[in-house]
Amino acid sequence: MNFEFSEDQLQFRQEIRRFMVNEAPLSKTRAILESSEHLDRTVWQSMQAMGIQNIMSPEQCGGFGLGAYELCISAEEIGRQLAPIPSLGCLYLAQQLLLQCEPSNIRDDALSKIGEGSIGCLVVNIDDHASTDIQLADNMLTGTNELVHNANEADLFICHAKDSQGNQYITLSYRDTSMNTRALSLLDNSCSAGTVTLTQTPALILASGDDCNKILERCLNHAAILLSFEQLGAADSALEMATRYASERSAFGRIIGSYQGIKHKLVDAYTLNQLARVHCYYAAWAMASSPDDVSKAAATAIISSSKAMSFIAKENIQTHGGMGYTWEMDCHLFLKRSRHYAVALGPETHWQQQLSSCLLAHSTC
Amino acid sequence: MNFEFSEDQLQFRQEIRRFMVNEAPLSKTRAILESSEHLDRTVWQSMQAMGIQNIMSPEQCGGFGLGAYELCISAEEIGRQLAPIPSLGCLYLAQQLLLQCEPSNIRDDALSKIGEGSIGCLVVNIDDHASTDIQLADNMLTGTNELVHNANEADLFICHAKDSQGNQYITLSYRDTSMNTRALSLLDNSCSAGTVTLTQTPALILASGDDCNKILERCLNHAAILLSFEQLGAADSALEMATRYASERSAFGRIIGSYQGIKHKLVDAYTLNQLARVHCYYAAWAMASSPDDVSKAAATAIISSSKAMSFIAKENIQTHGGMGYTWEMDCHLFLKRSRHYAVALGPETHWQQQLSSCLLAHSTC
Amino acid sequence: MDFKDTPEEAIFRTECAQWLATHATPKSAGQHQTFDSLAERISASRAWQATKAANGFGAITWPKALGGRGGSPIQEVIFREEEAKYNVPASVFNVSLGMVIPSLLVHGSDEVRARYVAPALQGKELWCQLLSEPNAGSDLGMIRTQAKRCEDGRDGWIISGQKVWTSFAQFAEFGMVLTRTDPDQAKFAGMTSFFVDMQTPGIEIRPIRQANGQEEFNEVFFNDVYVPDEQRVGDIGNGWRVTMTALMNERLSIGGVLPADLWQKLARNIQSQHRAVNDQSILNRLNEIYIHAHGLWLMQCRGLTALGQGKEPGPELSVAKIIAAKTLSDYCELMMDLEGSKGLLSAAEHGSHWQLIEDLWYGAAGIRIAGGTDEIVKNNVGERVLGLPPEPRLDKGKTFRELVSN
Amino acid sequence: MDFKDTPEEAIFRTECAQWLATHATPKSAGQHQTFDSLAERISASRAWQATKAANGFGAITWPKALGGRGGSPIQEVIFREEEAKYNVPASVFNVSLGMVIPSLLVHGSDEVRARYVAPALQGKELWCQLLSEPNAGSDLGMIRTQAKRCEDGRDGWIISGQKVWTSFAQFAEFGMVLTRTDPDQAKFAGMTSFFVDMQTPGIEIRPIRQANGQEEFNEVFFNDVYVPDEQRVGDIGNGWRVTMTALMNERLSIGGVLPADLWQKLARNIQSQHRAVNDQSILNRLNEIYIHAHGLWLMQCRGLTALGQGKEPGPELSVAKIIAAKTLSDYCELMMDLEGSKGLLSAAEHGSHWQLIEDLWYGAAGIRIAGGTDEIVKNNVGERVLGLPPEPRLDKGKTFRELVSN
Repeated sequence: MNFEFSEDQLQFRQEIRRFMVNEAPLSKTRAILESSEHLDRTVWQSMQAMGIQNIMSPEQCGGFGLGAYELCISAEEIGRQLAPIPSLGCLYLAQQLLLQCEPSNIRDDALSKIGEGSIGCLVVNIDDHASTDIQLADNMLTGTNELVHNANEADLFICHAKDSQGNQYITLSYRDTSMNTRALSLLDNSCSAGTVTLTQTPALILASGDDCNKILERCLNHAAILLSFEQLGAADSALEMATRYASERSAFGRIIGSYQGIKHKLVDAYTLNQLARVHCYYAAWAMASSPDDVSKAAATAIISSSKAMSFIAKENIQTHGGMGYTWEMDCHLFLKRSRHYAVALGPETHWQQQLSSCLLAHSTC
Repeated sequence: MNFEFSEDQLQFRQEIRRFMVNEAPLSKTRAILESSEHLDRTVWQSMQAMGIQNIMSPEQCGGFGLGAYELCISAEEIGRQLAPIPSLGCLYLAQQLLLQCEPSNIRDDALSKIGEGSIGCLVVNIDDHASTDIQLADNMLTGTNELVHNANEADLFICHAKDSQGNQYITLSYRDTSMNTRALSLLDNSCSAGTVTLTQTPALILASGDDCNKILERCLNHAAILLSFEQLGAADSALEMATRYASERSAFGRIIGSYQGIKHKLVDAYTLNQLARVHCYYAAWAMASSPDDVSKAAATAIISSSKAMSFIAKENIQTHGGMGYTWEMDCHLFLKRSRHYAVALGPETHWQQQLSSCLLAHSTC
Repeated sequence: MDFKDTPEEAIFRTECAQWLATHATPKSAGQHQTFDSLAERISASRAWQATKAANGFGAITWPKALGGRGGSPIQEVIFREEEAKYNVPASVFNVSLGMVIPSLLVHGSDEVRARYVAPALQGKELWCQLLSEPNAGSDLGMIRTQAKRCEDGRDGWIISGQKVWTSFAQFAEFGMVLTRTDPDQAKFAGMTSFFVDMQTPGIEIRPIRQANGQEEFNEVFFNDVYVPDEQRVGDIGNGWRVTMTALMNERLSIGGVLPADLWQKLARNIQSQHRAVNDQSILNRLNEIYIHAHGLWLMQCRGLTALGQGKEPGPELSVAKIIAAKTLSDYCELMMDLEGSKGLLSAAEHGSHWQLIEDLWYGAAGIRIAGGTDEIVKNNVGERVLGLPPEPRLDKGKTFRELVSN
Repeated sequence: MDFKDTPEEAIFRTECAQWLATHATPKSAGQHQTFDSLAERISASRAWQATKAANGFGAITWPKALGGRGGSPIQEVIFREEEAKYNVPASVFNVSLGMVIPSLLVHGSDEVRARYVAPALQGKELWCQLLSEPNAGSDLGMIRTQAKRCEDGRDGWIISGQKVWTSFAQFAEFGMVLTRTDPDQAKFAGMTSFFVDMQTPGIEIRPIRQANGQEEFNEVFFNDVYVPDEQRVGDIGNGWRVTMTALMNERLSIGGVLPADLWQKLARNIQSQHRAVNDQSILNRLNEIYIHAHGLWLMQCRGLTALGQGKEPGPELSVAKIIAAKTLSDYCELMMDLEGSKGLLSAAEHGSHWQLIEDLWYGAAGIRIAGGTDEIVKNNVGERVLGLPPEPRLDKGKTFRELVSN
C-alpha cells in the first residue's frame, strides 16, 4: 500500500510552490483581468526556464521524461495561484495529445517547441469530440471551431479533422496567415479562449483513422485529471483565504471563525476538498499506471474537484461578508475561475454520464 | 389574492387538532408498533364519530359535501399525531377514487359505508398504474396484488382489473371468503399494507374503458396531495420536538439550541417545511378548483414535503443525540414514518418525472 | 383560496394599467432595460419618479396630505406588478422613500418634514443611508463614527469617521447618518442620528468597485464635518430607534425578488436540446428551480393575503432571501451548463439576453450578504420564529468604550 | 503510488490467509452472519477471540510478552481485511482490547496487569467502559457519578451515580468507570478512574432499547457500590488522563466502516432495471455514493500509507465518519427507492439479504451520534485542523460544583 506522493515528489511540490508563489502572485492574475490581455507571458517564460513545459516530454524532445505525477503536482500549484497561463490549452490538451501519438519527427518537433516555450492549442469539439467542423483536403485544413482554449496566443494548432470520406485525422499546423483567431470575451478573462478559422491551412498528419477517437478520449481524460489538480490547488487557496479572514474578523464581540455557522461551513469545504484530493491522487495513479481506470478516475476527479471548488469559491465570499464582494479583495477571482473550470471541459452532466457508464460496466472501463 | 385558509377553515383546523391530540397521542402509535396490529380501530371509530370520513362525501351518501380543503386540513392533523389509522388506503386512495367515479348506487353505497366507519382499500399497481394483474371475467375477479395499503383491515376492495380483451375496469367488492389478505411486515409497522389474492370474487363495476386511466391518475394525484399534508403535519411535529429539546438540553455550559450548528440546522428544517407548506396549499387549491394544475401541483407537493419530512426526521434524532436513538424517545417513530411516506405512493423519481413532464409541457398539464 | 384580485383590487389594477399605458412603453419579451452608466440610470429614475409623483403614483401607501395616494400595501404591490410590465428604469428611491423619509416622518421636526418630504417624493432629492462601517457590518451596534458637540460656540456637531456600503451616495443630495455620541453607554445606547447635505465640506465619497465591476456602493469619509444641531433627527442617544424605524419599513416591502418567468425560460431552453430533455438529472435541476421559484411566489402570495387582511405577513418570508439567492445561482449555472463548454463565455459573446444571466449570477453572491447575511437571517429566524436561545452575549453590561478597547 | 502489498506485507497476508483457511469457513457472496440473540453473538465472539489468541492472532499490535504478535498497525489492518472474507462473528472486544486494556497497561499496577490482561486477550473476560452519563454526553467533563472515600475504616471508595450508553455492559465481566472525586476542582480535574467487577453488589444494569429494536447499550446504575482502593487506576484526580489514553487508542484504529462492495451491488441492482438505467438522476445518485465510498477507501489508503511509514495518519480521516454515515443512509435509501413502493417492506418480506440494508439504514442515524456527533467532529476539525478559534468557554475558571449549581 503506497497511496501518497513519494518524498521526492513532495519535495518537488515544495519547490514548485515556492516558485509559483514568487512568479505568479494573485496580483498578476488581477493585472491580466484589468488588461486586454488574457495571459501573462512572463510567467509562462519563467515556467519554461524552470522546465515545467518539459516535465512529461521525452528526452529526445528535450524533456525530462517524467511521469504524470510531477505534472499533476505542478497543475495543483498553478491552480493555487490562479496563474494566468495557457495551462489548459497547451499543457493539459495539446501536450497530452501529442504524448498520446506515436513518436515521429512531426510529433517530436511539436513537443520540443512547447518545451521551448511555444504555446499549443487543441482544435477539437469539446462537447462532442466525435464530431468536427474542420475539413482536410490535399493536406490543407478548412473550417471553424468556435471555442478553442488558448487559441489566440497559440503558435501550434493541433486539429481534429475529417476528409470528404469522413476519415478522421489529427494534424499539426504552425501559425501562419491562413489562420485567423479571435479572442473571446469570457466570464473569467484571466483565462483565454478563441475562435479559430482555418482557410487552406497546411497540415502535417499526427494520426489518422480510428486511432483518433482513442487518442482524443485519452487526451480529454488526462486534461480532466490535470484540470482537477489545478482546481484542487485553487480550492485549497480559497479555503486558506477564508480561514485566515475568519480567524481575524470579529462580529458581536467574537472572532467570526468561532461561530459554528462559519466554522462548520469551512469544515464542509475542507471535507469536499479532501475528498477531491484523494480522487485526484487516484486519477494521477491511473494516468501513470492503470489506463483501464483512467476514464472512471478522470470523471470522478473532475466531478469531485469542481464541486469542492464551486462550494469553496462561494463560501469564501460569504465568509468575507461585504468585503468579499468588492473588486479590491481577491474572492471574485476564485468565483469567476470556479465557473470557468466547471464547464471548460464540458459541464458536469457530461462527466456524470461518463462515470455512470463506467460504474455500470464495472471494471471494464 | 387570497392564498390562506379561511377563518372557518382555520377554526376547523383548531378543532381537528384538539380532537387528534386527545384521541391519538403518539403513545397510541407506539402501542401499535409494539403490538401485532397495524392500526388502532378506536381512533378510527372516534374519527368516524367526529365525521372525518364524511368530509368530502356527498350529502346523498350521508356526507358533508365539503371541498378538498377540510380533508387536507384533517390530513395535516392526522400526520401531526402519526395516527395509526388507514388514512392512506381508505381516505386518500379508496374514497378519492370513489369521488372521481360517476355517481351510482354502487358508488354511493360504498361512500356511505366508508362514512359509517368501514375501511376501504384500492387494489392498484402503484408503481405502474396502467398495468394490473387482476383479471375480470363474468363479473368475477381473480389475481394477486402484492402491495395494497390497508388491505388487511379493509372491508371494501376497489380494484383495477382487465378482462381477457384488455379492457379496463374499476370495480367494487365487499370482503368475503373468496378473498385472501395477508398483512405485510413493514419498515414502519405503525402503518399497514397487505397482499391481496382474489379467487372468483364477485365484482360490481364502478367504471370501465379509457375513463379508468383518467380516474386512477386523478385519484393518485389527490392521494399524493393528501399524503403531502399528512407529511407536513408530521414534519412540523418532529420539528417542534427537536426545537423543544434544543431549548432545554445543555452541553458545554450552554443550551444546545444557542449553538449555530443546531440553530441553523433547525432553521433549514423550518425553511424546507415552509416551502412544502405553500406547495401543499397550492395543491389543495388545485384539487379544489383547478384540475389542470393538479398533476404539477401534486408532484411538487409530495417532492417538497418528502424532502422536508426526511430531513427533519433525521435531524430530530441528531438534535436529541444519544437519547434520540433510543426506543424510549419518539424520534424513531418519525424516522420510520418518513421512509414510509417517501415510497408509499412510489419513490421520488416517479414524481420528479411527472413534474418535469408538466414543466416541459408548460401550462398544458 | 384563489389568486384573483378582489373587485376593488381589480379596479385599482385597471387604473394603474391605464395610467402606465399612457406614460410608459410596454416591455417586449425578454427585454431588460440597460443604461450605459449608473449616472444615466439615476437620471432616468429621477425623471420617472417625478412623473409618477405628479400623477399620484409616487408613493402609493403615503397619506394624501404628504403627496401619497393613501393606498394599502396591496395596492403598492399591484402597482409594482403592473409597472414591471413596462420599460421603466429600476427605482433608486427605495432607500429614500421606503426607509429614510418614513423615519424622518416619525422622528423629524415639522420644519424638516415641510422642507424635505416633497422634493424626495418628486425625485428631485435622492437620499442615502449611512449606517455600516468597516468594523460594523452585521453588528451595527459597533459603529465608531463619532459626533462631538462643537466647542467653538456653534450650536452643532463635528462628525468624523468612515461609513461603507452606502448605496448611491455619489449621486445623493442628502444622507441620514448614524453616529456615536456617547461611548460610555452600552453599544446600542449612546448613538444619535443626523441628516447631512452630501455636499457639506469634509464629506468625501469613494465608490466601491464590486466583484461584477459595478459601482453602486460607496465608502463615505467624514473628515470633521460640521452639522448644525437642527439636523439632528430624534433625541440625543436615540439614534438606534431612528435607525430601527427605517429598517422596519424595509421589512414590510415585499416581493419582486425573482424574475417571474424564470423557470419557463429554462424549460424552453431545455426543450430545445435533445440531450437535456432526456437527462433526468438536468430535469431534476429544473424541477428544483421551479419548486423554489414558484414556492417563493406562493410565500409572497401568503404574505400579501395577510397584508390584504390588515395582518402582518408570516415569518416564513424571512427566509425568502436565502432561498432566492440559491435559486438565482442554481438557475444561472444551469443556463450556463446547458451551453456546454460555451457556458464560460461572457454576455459580450452570447448576446444581450445573456447580460441578465451574468448579472443575476454575480448578484446571487451579493444577495446572500446584503441586508443581513444568510447566517444572520438564520440566527434571527431561529431565535424569533423558533424561539431558540441566542448566542451568549459577551457584550452584556459593557460600554462601547470597553468593547472597543478589548 | 500503488495499491499493492510490499513484499513483507504480502508474506504476512499469506500467513493470515492460510491460518484463517484452516480455522474458519469462507463467506459466500452477500452472506452476513446473523445470530438469534445478542447473547449468542457474544458467545461466538468469545470463542473466536480465544481461537485467535491461542494462535497468536489475538492482538496483532500488542507486544509478544503480553500475548500479542508484536506487529505493526498495517499488519493489524491486513489481518482484518483477510478476516472479513470469512464467516466469523463481528468482534465485541474492540472496547476491551482496543481501549480499556491499553489504558490499564499504561496506568494500572503490575499486579493488575498480571491478573487481567491475559483473560481479556483470550476472550474469557469482556470489559466495558463506563463514561457517558445522562447529562454528560458530548461534554464528558460534566460527569456526576461520584466516588467518596469510605468513612467506615475500609480502604476503598463508595461509587454512586448513573452511567449510560455502555456497550455490552450486560455481558461484561469488568468495567472501567470514570468518577468525580473532587467537585471543587475544574471540570476536567477532580476525576478518578476505577475498574469494577460488574457483579459487585449495587451495580444494576438496564439494557437500552434502540430505535432499531436492538439492545447493545445499557444504563448502569451505581447504588453505593464499594470498590477497594486497589481497583483505582492511576492517581486520584487523574481520571481524565486515564480516559484520554483509552480514547486515543481508538483514534488509531482505522477502517472497516463501509462494506467494500457497496456500490457494485447498487450498480448491479440498477442495471437490472430498465427504468433506472435510463434515469440519469438515479445514476447521479449511484455516482455520488461511489464518489463517497471509494473516496473513503482512498482516504483510508492514505492513512495506512502514513502508518506504514511510521507516521500519524492525516487529519482528513477525522471527517470520514461524517461521510460514511451519509453514504450509508444514501445507499440504503436508493436501494429502497429502486424497489418502488415495495421499498416500505421490512427484511421479513424482502428476504434475509435485506436485513443488512435495514441495519445499515438505522445504523447510519446512530453513526452520526456515537463517538462524537457530527457537530462535535466539525468543531474538532475546525479548531485542530483549520486552526479556527474555539467557542467562548463559559466554564473557564469555574469548579464543577459551580457549573452544576447554575
